[in-house]
Amino acid sequence: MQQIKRTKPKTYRSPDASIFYSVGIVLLAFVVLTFIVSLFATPYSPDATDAASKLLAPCPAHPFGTDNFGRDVLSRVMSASKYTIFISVAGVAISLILGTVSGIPAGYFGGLADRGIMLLGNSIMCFPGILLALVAVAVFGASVTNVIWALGLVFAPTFARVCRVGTMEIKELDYITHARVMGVKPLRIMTLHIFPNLVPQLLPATVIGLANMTLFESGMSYLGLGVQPPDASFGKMLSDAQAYIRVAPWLIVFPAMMLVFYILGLYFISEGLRVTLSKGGKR
Amino acid sequence: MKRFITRSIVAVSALGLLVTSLAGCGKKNADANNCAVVGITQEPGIFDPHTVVAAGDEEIIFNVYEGLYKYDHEGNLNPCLATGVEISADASVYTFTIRDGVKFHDGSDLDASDVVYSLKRASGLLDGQDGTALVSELDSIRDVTASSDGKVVVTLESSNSELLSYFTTGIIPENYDNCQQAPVGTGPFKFDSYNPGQSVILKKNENYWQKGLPYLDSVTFKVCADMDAGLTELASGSIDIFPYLTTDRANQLDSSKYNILSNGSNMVQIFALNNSVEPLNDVRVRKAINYAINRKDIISVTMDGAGVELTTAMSPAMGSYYDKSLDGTFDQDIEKAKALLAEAGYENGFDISCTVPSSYLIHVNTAVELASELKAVGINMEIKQVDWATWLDQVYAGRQYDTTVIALTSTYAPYDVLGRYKSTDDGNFINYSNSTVDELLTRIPQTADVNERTALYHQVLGCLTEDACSAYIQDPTTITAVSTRLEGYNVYPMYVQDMSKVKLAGN
Amino acid sequence: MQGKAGYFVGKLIELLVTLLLVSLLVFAAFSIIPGDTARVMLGPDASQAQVDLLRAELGLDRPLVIRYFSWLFGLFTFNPGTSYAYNMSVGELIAQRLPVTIGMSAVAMIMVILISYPLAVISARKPGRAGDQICSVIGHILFAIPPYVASLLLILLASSVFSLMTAGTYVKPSDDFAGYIGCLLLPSFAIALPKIAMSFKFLRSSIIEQRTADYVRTSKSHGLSDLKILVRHVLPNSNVSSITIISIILSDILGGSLIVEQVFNLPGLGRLLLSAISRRDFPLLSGIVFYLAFITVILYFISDIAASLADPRIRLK
Amino acid sequence: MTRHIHIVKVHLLTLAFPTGKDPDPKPVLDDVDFGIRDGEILGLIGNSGSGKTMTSLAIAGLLPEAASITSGSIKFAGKDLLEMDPKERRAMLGRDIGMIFQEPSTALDPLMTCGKQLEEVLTAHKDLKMTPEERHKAIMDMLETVGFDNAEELFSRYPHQLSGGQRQRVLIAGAALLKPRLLICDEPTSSLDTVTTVSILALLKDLCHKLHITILFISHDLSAVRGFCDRVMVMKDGRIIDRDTASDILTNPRNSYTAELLTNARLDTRILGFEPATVDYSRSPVLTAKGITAGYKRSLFERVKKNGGDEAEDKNVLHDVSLEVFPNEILGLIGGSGSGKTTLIRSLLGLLPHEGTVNIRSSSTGAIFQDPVSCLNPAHTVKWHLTEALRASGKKTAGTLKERRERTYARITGVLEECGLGEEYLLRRPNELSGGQRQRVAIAMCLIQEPSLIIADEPFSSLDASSSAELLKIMTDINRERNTAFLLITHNIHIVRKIAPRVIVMSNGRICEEGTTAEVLGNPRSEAAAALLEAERLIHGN
Repeated sequence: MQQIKRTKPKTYRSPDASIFYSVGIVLLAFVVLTFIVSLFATPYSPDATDAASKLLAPCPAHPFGTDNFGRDVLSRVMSASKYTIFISVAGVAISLILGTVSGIPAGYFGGLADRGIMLLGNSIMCFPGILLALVAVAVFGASVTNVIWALGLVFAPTFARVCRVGTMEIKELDYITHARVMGVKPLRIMTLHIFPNLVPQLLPATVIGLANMTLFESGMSYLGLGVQPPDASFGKMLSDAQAYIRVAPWLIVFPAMMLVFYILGLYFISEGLRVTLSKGGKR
Repeated sequence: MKRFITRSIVAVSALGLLVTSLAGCGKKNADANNCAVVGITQEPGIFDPHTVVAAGDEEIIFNVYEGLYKYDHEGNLNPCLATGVEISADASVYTFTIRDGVKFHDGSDLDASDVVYSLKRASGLLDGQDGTALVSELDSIRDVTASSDGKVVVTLESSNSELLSYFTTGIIPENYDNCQQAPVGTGPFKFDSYNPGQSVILKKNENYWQKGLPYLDSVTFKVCADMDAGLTELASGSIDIFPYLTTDRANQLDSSKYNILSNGSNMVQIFALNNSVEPLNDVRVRKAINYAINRKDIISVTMDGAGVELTTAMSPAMGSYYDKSLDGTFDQDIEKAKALLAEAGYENGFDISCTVPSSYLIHVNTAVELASELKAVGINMEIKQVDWATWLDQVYAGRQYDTTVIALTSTYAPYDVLGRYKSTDDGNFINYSNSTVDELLTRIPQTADVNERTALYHQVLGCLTEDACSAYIQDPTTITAVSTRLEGYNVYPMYVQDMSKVKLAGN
Repeated sequence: MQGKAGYFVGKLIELLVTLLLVSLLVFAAFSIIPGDTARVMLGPDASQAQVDLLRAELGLDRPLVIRYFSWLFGLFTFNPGTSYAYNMSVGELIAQRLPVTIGMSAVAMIMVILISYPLAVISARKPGRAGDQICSVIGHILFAIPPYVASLLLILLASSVFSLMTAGTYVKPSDDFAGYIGCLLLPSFAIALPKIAMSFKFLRSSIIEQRTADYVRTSKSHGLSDLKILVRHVLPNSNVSSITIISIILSDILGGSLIVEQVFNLPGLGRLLLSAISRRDFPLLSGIVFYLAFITVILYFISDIAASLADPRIRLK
Repeated sequence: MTRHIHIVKVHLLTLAFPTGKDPDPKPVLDDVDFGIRDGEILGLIGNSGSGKTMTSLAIAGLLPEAASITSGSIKFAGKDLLEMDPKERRAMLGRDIGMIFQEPSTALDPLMTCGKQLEEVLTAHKDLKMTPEERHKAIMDMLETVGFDNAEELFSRYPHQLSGGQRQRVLIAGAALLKPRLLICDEPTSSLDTVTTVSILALLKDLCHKLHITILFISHDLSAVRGFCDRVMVMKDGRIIDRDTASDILTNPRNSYTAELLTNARLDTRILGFEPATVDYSRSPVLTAKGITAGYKRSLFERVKKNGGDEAEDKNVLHDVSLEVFPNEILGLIGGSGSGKTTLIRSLLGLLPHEGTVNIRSSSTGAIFQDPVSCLNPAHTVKWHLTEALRASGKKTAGTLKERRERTYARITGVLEECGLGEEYLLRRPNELSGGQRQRVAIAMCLIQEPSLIIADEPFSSLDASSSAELLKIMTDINRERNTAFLLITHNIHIVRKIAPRVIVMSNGRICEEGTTAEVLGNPRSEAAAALLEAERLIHGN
């Protein structure tokens, strides 16, 4: 006698982590594959100039066109992926190390040490990155290394914050109390007991850090402080290309595409991680 | 929800505002009547005609101050505040006749005492000065006096036949010492205001001694961060004149709105080789580098072909002082370069670095092209970008570098161009040392005869080429975009903007 | 009340120490990097004698430490010094540039809020629907575009598609306020774009999270409408958690404006900063850095205060 | 209006969560069919996942969006709720149907004062057309009804300034404000301590009688419905499998599942066989604490912030507490929440700065904590935990690396087995273990350090009855076989009565009573002890 009633038919559930992963991995794989291939071979030498064939639009010989030096953009994009990936990974590694080494003790011990470390972090965050890059150039000489150091230092406070807040939460949990009762030394507590539990929070931060570093590096390139010519990173290629935006848009399109792929890939993976980890936490 | 709706409304209206105001933006400077806006890339800072050294300052104050003599856009040195000069036979006494009827911007009349004061000030002879010349080239002046018939007599320490071109130094009112804050000169435009980092505004000098000039009521020199920023401003119509463009950028402009003028700049772009570091201290290596590079390609890449190839330290724009016989000495010859390197013991090449100022894109690009070309002969050149201050400190003053790329600017005085190759000169940052050249350069100012001097200059150039003291690349063409709404603009082969003859098109 | 005052004083001391540390860092950086102020001012063609003359005139021959302390002393007497390069008071120079930087940041911030907030609310109401997904993906792409590339594309778009000219036209607020805001809109938009994405992402997930909170269920059981729950409970709560992110975005925007004004050729603090660095103008540079640090620290300070005002728990925790 | 015997009639209700992948999943509610009589208190009992919460949400109309009712009907006072317009249904909420939930700590908006939130109930129903004064009056009346003496003060308080019991009262006030005919209570007491639970239940019963509110009472604990509900239904897997009057179900369960639930609820029947070791009180104590005075030391910053806040903060402070634990002894420590038990433990363990002396004879003291979720490090395996504990004990053994490794392995598996876990658990991570198993690993971690004293802070409070029983058995076994002393903090008087020879009662940061268990629990002298016993009696009926 009763009609079957459906309250709001709805088939959607919050997106699966696997969707994020697959999109992210496809995008990232594209960039990483380019990078791996570039280690062995590029169609042309990425630095070889050829005044005769400058600013060629994409054609069979140069699928991505050539730049104002007559260099093959495809080859340059490939070799740029190397620098972009290397710089972002190494930079994140440095800031991750600096951040955890300062953030965890700050959160664990609190008090004056915490104040001091956070003060230093805030000061660095207020300090213009460009000036820092200049200092790095002066101290380490003009090379990729100085870019990495500068980036590592600029981003370290972000990681320190994540670590500090996470540590402050975790140290109140019973298992840390238990470890203290058992007589485990603070250093061991911080490294073996707390750090592994920060990983879920650090992972997305790391992925976002990779993306942010890439952007920051390109900003530095724009001011001539990033990768030194004739080497290229995506950011540098973009800043070099801006003068030709009207006559040779391919100079901007392809590096921008790769940059967007790289960052988008990273973001999707971080999103997937977030979903996975938040589910894991609830279980 | 009410809040949300309000916010949406604000958002939409903001968007509307965006569109309408953008439309308004473009019109701002275009209808400015009888005014012109010139884009400059160097921040001005010094307006004192005697302490000014940076080229960027000079391009503005050229319109404010005038000297006894003045260059025109063809490089001719013409009488200006002087009507003529008599030079003694040994070239140690210069006697100038001062022009009548010239008024300073503050209304006072120009007379000999003003000239004496100005020249003394420039050469450091005023009471209270320690004798160091503000204009270092005028250091050799021993005394300046006004003769009874209103002429000005300049006596030199020693004979110097090359000094006339430095009497372009600006003349200021007697005992006036506030040129930095409130410049007062006799030029076609009066100084109006300076907004650091933004603009310098000049106003018409109604009492200019050349009747009918200038045409414009005011000129604004607007600071642009770099060439590309200037280009964007040109494209958006907010500046009328923008010099120092490259051809490929100039080509992006709408030709109905802008005329593109090009002219030799009388600059010498040099691939400077530090003569005192290994392996560049070997003349064979330097020659090899000269043979290895392709100047035409460099010009093509950096200036889109708009440049004159150079093989020696002087631009052909210098006329007779330039030695045509040296043309083609270093045409690209890879085999010869390799042979020379092998002879010097570097058959497998070597590693050097090139320190370039990051603010000059043309030099950075030149270095990139050079690095690519040098690779062909086995020389591995690493490029290091440094900022301008570091470059000046480390490379120019400190001379701590292997190679660098820079452009040497000069006035039309040939001595200006070549003086730096004296081994003791402050500007000899390439550490070049050749006793013959030193001797020649000492002799030149003492030689009164022009032809003789020219021959000596040719000898110097010959030595420089023979020693391959560095690799000279090009005299980059100055490409200037001028709005079609203006006419009468002349490109100078110097770092100046002469606005006196510019007027609105059709007037 | 005494407690509040103590809190402020504590924060203020923290602020001062941070600023001091920043100026010390700038000073240290300056003693490391090569370059001579006088030489930069005079250019390569000046003789060494001229350079030395200028150095003495500017007081550059004194040791750096003494120069630092005299600068610091000047600061305490509210005199940030005179710029070497511009021969003008640093305070005046900064004041001239402030309208651009502050205006651009403010307009960008308003854009971030005006655009991301409604989008986040709409997206979060039906998470996972097509509209939400599209917003999220576009957000991610926007995030991936560096601001200066966005600026270039915007300039290109504005000039070629809409044939509007924007770059380089700066109108002083005192001359024409509407024009001033107008010329800041496009550059502000370029800075705002990635931040819109960031704030959208954050607000959206925060709203979604708050919507599942227990008190929402309580309010539903009290018979409140969805809209009322959204406006009275969900949004205020997600605002509280957004205060920190907003302050981070604001300081990011401030930093971003320094680069974007370069592309748009606007006379803001960023160009002054770069010029101070490249001219080795210590009083000017430390003045600007000090000022920017001050703003940043103040922003965090304000966000702390705002958070404590908005969230009763913070006051008493 | 006609009176209906059944105020709510749920007829053959079937509910599922269809997804894109699985459009026809196993129903969460399967032909649920029951009625709620006007004026009664109906208990709905079941384990988590049995569908009892979904049933209540379906009646209230607050189902998650993904849920879909595939068949059946729900009638409220004769009207079919499922046929109704959503707006109409929403209008019923708060007015005809009130609801309170399990977790009072999060059920109130932290940014809004209690009074404002209560006022929203009145403003949400626009047709009431009450003036602000009328609204205020109504709220004050209701706050007094739910037992607040200081209603005016409470009106302007924020939720975080209230205790759990107070918050639950505010929520009840909100739900009962418009005197709804039906009040759905979804586990309203499960996160409250026994004393508070008793008072909340009394309040609900009072509301039922005074305001004539029908109550649907949902709980996972059968014993909680004793003396409270009129009728009880038992749910399992989305079906109602048993229904009867409360007294019948509790005394004479007909269904085997109900019987099982009932046994689980009564922990005491299982622990009868557990024998603690005999204690020799003449031996010197393993732990001596004298004159412990402690408070949470706050940073300057916090103290500054606290000024002008509420003074209740200073409650968690110990005043001059002295105690001794003898070898082999299981010493019970009982007290209501906020009595200072946890602060005492933390002081004894040296985790808090305190005055007075703590003298622990043996070098190692083990500790087990309340929360089975956070007691183990989620990043590591069971094996790692035990190895780490062994390492931390500092007992080094000689031999080659291999020998030591084997010895370690033997010891780890040994203690693990002692705690009732096999070798297969070694490589599991905490999220693969149940709460009881995790607490057992925590005990194993203590054991491997061979302590003479283990301090256990409310280890049972979050465990179900059978897990608690197993844990207790392990503890008594350890106590007997290893002669390990226990200091057992709990609010469960049953357990103390069965296994602890001696007991200490705490209240307001002081020890208010101390003596043998029989003495203290048989004839309490202090008020605190008496209150604890009374609450226990009311709930569990001993």
